[in-house]
Amino acid sequence: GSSSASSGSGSGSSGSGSSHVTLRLGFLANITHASALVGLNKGFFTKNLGSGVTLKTSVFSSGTEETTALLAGQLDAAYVGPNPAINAWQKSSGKAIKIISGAASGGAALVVKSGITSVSQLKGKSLATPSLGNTQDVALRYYLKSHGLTTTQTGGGDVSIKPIKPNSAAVLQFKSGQIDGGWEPAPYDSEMVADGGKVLVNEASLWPGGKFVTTNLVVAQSFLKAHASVVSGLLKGQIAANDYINKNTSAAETAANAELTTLLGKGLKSSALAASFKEITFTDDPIASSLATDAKHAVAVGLLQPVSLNGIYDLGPLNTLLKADGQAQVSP
Amino acid sequence: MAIETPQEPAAALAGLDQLELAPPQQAKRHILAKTWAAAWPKLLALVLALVIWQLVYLSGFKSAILPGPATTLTDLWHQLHHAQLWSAIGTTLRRAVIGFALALVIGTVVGALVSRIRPLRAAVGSLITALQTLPSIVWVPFAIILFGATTTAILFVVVMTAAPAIANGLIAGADFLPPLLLRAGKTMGLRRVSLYRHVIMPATLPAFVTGLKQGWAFGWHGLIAGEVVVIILGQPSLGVFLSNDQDQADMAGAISIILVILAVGIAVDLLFNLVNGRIRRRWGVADNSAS
Amino acid sequence: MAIETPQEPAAALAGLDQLELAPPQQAKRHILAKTWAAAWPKLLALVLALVIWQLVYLSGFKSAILPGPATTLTDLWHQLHHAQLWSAIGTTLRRAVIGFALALVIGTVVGALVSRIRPLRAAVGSLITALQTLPSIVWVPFAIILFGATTTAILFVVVMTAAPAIANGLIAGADFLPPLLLRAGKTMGLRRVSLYRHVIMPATLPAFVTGLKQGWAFGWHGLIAGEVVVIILGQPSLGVFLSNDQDQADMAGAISIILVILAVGIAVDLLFNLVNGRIRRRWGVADNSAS
Amino acid sequence: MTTDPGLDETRTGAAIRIDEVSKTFGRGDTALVALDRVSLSVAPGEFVCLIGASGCGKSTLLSLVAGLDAPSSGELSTGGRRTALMFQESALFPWLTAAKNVEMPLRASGVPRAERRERVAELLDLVQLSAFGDKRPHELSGGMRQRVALARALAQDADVLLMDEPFGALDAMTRDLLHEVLEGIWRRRQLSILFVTHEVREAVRLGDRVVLLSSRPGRVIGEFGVDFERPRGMDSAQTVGLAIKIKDRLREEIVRHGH
Amino acid sequence: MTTDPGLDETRTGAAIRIDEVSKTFGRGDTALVALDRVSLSVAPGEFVCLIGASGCGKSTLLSLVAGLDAPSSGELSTGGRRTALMFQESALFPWLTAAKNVEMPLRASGVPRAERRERVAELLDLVQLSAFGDKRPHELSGGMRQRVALARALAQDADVLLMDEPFGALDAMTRDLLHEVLEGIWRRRQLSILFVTHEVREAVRLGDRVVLLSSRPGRVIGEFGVDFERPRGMDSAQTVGLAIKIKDRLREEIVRHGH
Ligand SMILES: Nc1ncnc2c1ncn2[C@@H]1O[C@H](COP(=O)(O)OP(=O)(O)OP(=O)(O)O)[C@@H](O)[C@H]1O
Ligand SMILES: Nc1ncnc2c1ncn2[C@@H]1O[C@H](COP(=O)(O)OP(=O)(O)OP(=O)(O)O)[C@@H](O)[C@H]1O
Ligand SMILES: [Mg+2]
Ligand SMILES: [Mg+2]
Repeated sequence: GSSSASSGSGSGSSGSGSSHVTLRLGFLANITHASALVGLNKGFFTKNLGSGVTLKTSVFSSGTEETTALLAGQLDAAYVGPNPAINAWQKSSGKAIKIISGAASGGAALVVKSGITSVSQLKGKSLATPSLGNTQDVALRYYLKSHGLTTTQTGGGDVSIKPIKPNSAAVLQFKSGQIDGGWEPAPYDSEMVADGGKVLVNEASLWPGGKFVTTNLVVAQSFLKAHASVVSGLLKGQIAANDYINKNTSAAETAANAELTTLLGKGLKSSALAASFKEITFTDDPIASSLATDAKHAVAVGLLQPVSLNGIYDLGPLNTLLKADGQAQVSP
Repeated sequence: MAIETPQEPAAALAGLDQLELAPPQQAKRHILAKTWAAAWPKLLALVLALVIWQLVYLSGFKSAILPGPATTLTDLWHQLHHAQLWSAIGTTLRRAVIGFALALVIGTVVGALVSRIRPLRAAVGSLITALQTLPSIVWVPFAIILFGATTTAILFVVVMTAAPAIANGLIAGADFLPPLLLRAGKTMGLRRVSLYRHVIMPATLPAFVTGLKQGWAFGWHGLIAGEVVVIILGQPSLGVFLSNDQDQADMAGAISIILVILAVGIAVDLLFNLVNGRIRRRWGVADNSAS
Repeated sequence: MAIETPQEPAAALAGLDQLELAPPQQAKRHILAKTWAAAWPKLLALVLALVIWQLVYLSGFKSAILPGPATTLTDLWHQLHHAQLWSAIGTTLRRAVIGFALALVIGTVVGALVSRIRPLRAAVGSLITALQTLPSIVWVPFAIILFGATTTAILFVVVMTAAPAIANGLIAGADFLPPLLLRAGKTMGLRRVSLYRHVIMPATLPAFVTGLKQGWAFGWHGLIAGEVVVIILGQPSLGVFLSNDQDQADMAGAISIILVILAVGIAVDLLFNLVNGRIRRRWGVADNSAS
Repeated sequence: MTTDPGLDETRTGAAIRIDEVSKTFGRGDTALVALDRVSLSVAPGEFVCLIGASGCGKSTLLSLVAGLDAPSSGELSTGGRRTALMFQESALFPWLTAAKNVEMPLRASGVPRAERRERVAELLDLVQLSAFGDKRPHELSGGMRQRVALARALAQDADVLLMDEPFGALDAMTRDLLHEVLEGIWRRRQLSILFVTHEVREAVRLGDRVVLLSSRPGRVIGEFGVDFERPRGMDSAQTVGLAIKIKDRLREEIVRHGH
Repeated sequence: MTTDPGLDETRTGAAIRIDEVSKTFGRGDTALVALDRVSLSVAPGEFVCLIGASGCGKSTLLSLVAGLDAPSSGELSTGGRRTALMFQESALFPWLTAAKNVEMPLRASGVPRAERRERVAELLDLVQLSAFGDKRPHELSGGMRQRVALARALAQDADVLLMDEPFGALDAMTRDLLHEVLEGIWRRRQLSILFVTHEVREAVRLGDRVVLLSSRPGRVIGEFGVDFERPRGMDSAQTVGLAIKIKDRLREEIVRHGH
């Protein structure tokens, strides 16, 4: 842990004219947010933000709480999944946040009991997802729908979907035979495999190029307006972190786990750690198309009101930096 | 053995204790007034709460995330017109009642034993409070391991959270039993079970009812925690609704469910109050709350 | 105004009330015996629990998921040798104590007002119980909205879960206040605040302490729920440990943390028992629990 | 606080005025008339004893006078005088020691700590319980509790003292002693006392006047002035003589009432 | 249950035997010797009255005899007889009506319901409270509560009756009546009674023997046989005469003890 300033409750979003800015960054304590973990552990953020900025991190256990904090003005920037990002966008009618970068892609699979070998065998089975309307939940429902299997939000239909929290409870229920499988993110999918499950669908296989967004970096619009340079510093840190992860994977694993250990008191088991890093790709590309598709799917399965995502991205700062860095630019 | 009364002095004294009954008064006249007296503060509180809420909303405080009363109540109104919500309320209430009934039996037996058997008290007395501090999610994995994803698992969580509170209520009551009453019971030849039934139990009734109330509240913690994890097909429940709404950051929906839970809680408390009021009238402590 | 005593009869009567003191007895002799009396049932219970656990484990019941005592205690032993765990216990306990202290103040004030002001009681009395039934996770979003991901947010959750229980304890006590004592206080010229301070408060102390115990337990529910959601950097806490272990399906670890929470709960209950025992001795109800 | 032992000029008329007071408990079928148009007044500085059968409404009357309960009809007044009530049960606070119980009314009227301590010691001495100041009520005998309650009532420095069978649980000797104590205080403080007792000789021993109440519903059915000199003895011929007269009168009333 | 009113052959000797009994409350500095080597025995069918100053240990002695407390030293026995105790405070169960309070000992000894109802009605009638059977203790006056407690104690059908100031809160008339009632039952049931009172004339009125206890610590300091004929009057010359003798003796003791 290299960056925490617990002083004051920080209202950096207003800037309030002082030269000193506090940036309140939220993320989740899991490997899909490894960009944040490594960035903090290796000091990429503090270095790039400079001495004029105090970085204050808030760690949550679920994206919903992050959305809540963002909308309540308690966070300036946050690593969030696609769903919380869409939620925050929709709830504030496009006024609260902007996605300024991607962070991670991939890392989810449908794992089922070993006897099940085809989609059609799922009929009458019960499957877990992390929570109603989250990315995996939508993916599963849409996948079943496109294979002609019906589901309902209350667990009815051809396939019974049970949103089970926490994810570990789903693993436990799978292990003790209460459910037949689940569409779970890393490392829980690998844990279910370790408990005798088998990957029926790797989510990556459903997406063009095997890429779909798992983690975004969003900022509060007010903060972006007031402190563009700080946001740019944050992005620099994140690019550096992802770079580091991709170039020194095993060192990054160690760093991420070290950061998790400070946060949670105990890191991941090495098997889970390795599996997660293997499944997840860390990229600054927000894979905008997958977000739109994701939203469309959610609307299709009735878990989202139709929403226009026009303007949810502000990738200008990222592209400026990528260009300067000699990397490929990304498109919304 | 019949007891004979000396006749003369009794007759002379009869007038001494002659009961004079007042003419039956306008007995039921007050029923409307009473209902009104109980209702208006609640209504006033409700209106006040709504007004404050609306003012907060209008002030724009956290309005990106905090819905106003209009939005929320509309949401609630719509949900109330769906069979879904009613079915969820039904399911959750049924589980609450069954779980509570089980906890009642277990908590009462445990509380009775622990409060009366000294070594048992020393052994597990403190454990009961410690069990109460365990967050309800702790029980969920055990419930799943023991009972799978079944209603029984949910009930298990309810019992594990509610029973210690009920037992503790009983123990607390027994601790402050007036010793004179206990001695009176003993000189009458009441022993063990009959002493418990005829003296200790009724004497601790007030504390016991308080314990029941706490047990009910604790049970709900367990119930919702259980319902979120153990989802049973075709049985929508308030726990699932709440967690779904929270997951989707649907604050209006979540607050609607919270209001439903509060309404149930208030209804149950009114029920407890009926019992409590009855006990208080019996004990002659009904007029205490007046200043 | 001094009161003069008639001298002669008093002198004649002095012997009547002469206090005879017994020779100082072997006063402290019993301290070891007492400790032993308190300790052996606990030890026995512990040993019994371990033996049963081991037997269950040996029977192979769900042994894929349920660890045996050896595994678990080794895990616990290792954790106890890490500064991490101690720091987590420290953090969580500090939050518990601060949150509880806040809840104590708020709960007492609310309880005092609600128990004494009749319309207020009618208005929000039932709401207090209803608030208790709200699962602790309900408060988490509100905590985050109001306070962000801060310790204050966690404390908010603790207060919201603990305070209603404390208020309810006070209300329950006031409900069963012996009316004679209230009247005695009133004839003495005690009014409102002084009546509360000198009569109602001490008379309801037993119920109040019970309420505190329940509040403490409820507070832990809120505390763990809050700690799980709002993780504060550099402050490992029992809630985070517990949820992390559960997330990683590390049952041995989770049970270790549960044992730690139980140990804290037992320690705190023993503290409550000290207070309770003192009150009981004062009130002269100390010997009730003997059969 | 009137420390002047003389009559306060602003207070005219009776110290206690009870005017056609009725009290009914309950409603409807189970209603019970405890007092029926009772009228009685106690002059300032007067010592009035109240006698009546068990359950005739004496305690009820005292609690009406003390303002702890409202009459169903009629009027009561103590002309704004400070009123102390000693209950039939000792009504001590179980969580306080004997000394602290006696101290409570002093705290209520804001007497400073040092003076309080002194007064408490005096009062406990007065009721012969100096050695028991630090005992709690459950460690005292019935009679001791009653004496603590007496000390507590005296601690109130009231002008009007209402006493409900204050010496019922005391042995003859202690009772005799406390009669003298009470008489002394009554004289010095110019108290107005309404004193309930079942012991007719005690009423004659202490009272300026003895008032008889009929049994349920309570009504005033007779009054006896006691005009012989104080201090009187409980067993003196005069006392016993009047007591027998009063008893006869009571018996007569009861028999008539019963038919 | 011995329904035969005659003496049970298997029970020989005293109905109550108190042998060198001491009782100390507390320990160390605050220890208090309540009873000091008290010896006393009550023969089967005997009516013994106990008199002593306030706080001298009478209630303590009764609760030792009833087995509610253990003596610090010495021995007590009632030879396995059924013992009923009427407490100094009425000790009624506040959650039960008067009738149900009286019924409780009958339930405890398994009397069938129909008989219970009948017995309760009789007992309430005996204490003149037939009309108050369905009232709860807080709705009764002090004297009424005491009478309910008396009825409850009589409901126990015990062989040994321990009574702690049972008539302290009653007016003279009711008390006279209940004296007769108690005397009648005592005779018919051949009860052994240990009766605590502060009223010396009451002790003489009822007792076969009057035992005097010294003040703290309680010791037996005197005994008076009462051999004149029953029924005796409270105000009869014989009664008053012996009472004065006993009082003098008491006063003497106290003065000596006090120096
Ligand atoms: N709270 C109450 N509710 C109903 N009835 C009551 C209440 N208090 C008193 N009574 C009734 O009023 C009557 C008078 O009671 P009160 O206590 O005044 O009698 P008392 O004259 O003091 O008798 P005692 O000499 O036995 O103390 C009794 O019949 C009693 O039952
Ligand atoms: N539980 C107790 N703890 C300590 N001291 C006690 C306890 N019970 C009684 N005592 C003391 O024992 C002594 C005798 O008390 P007891 O009640 O037997 O007196 P008593 O003769 O019944 O007096 P009274 O006539 O006033 O009722 C008293 O000094 C009292 O303070
Ligand atoms: Mg009375
Ligand atoms: Mg006594």
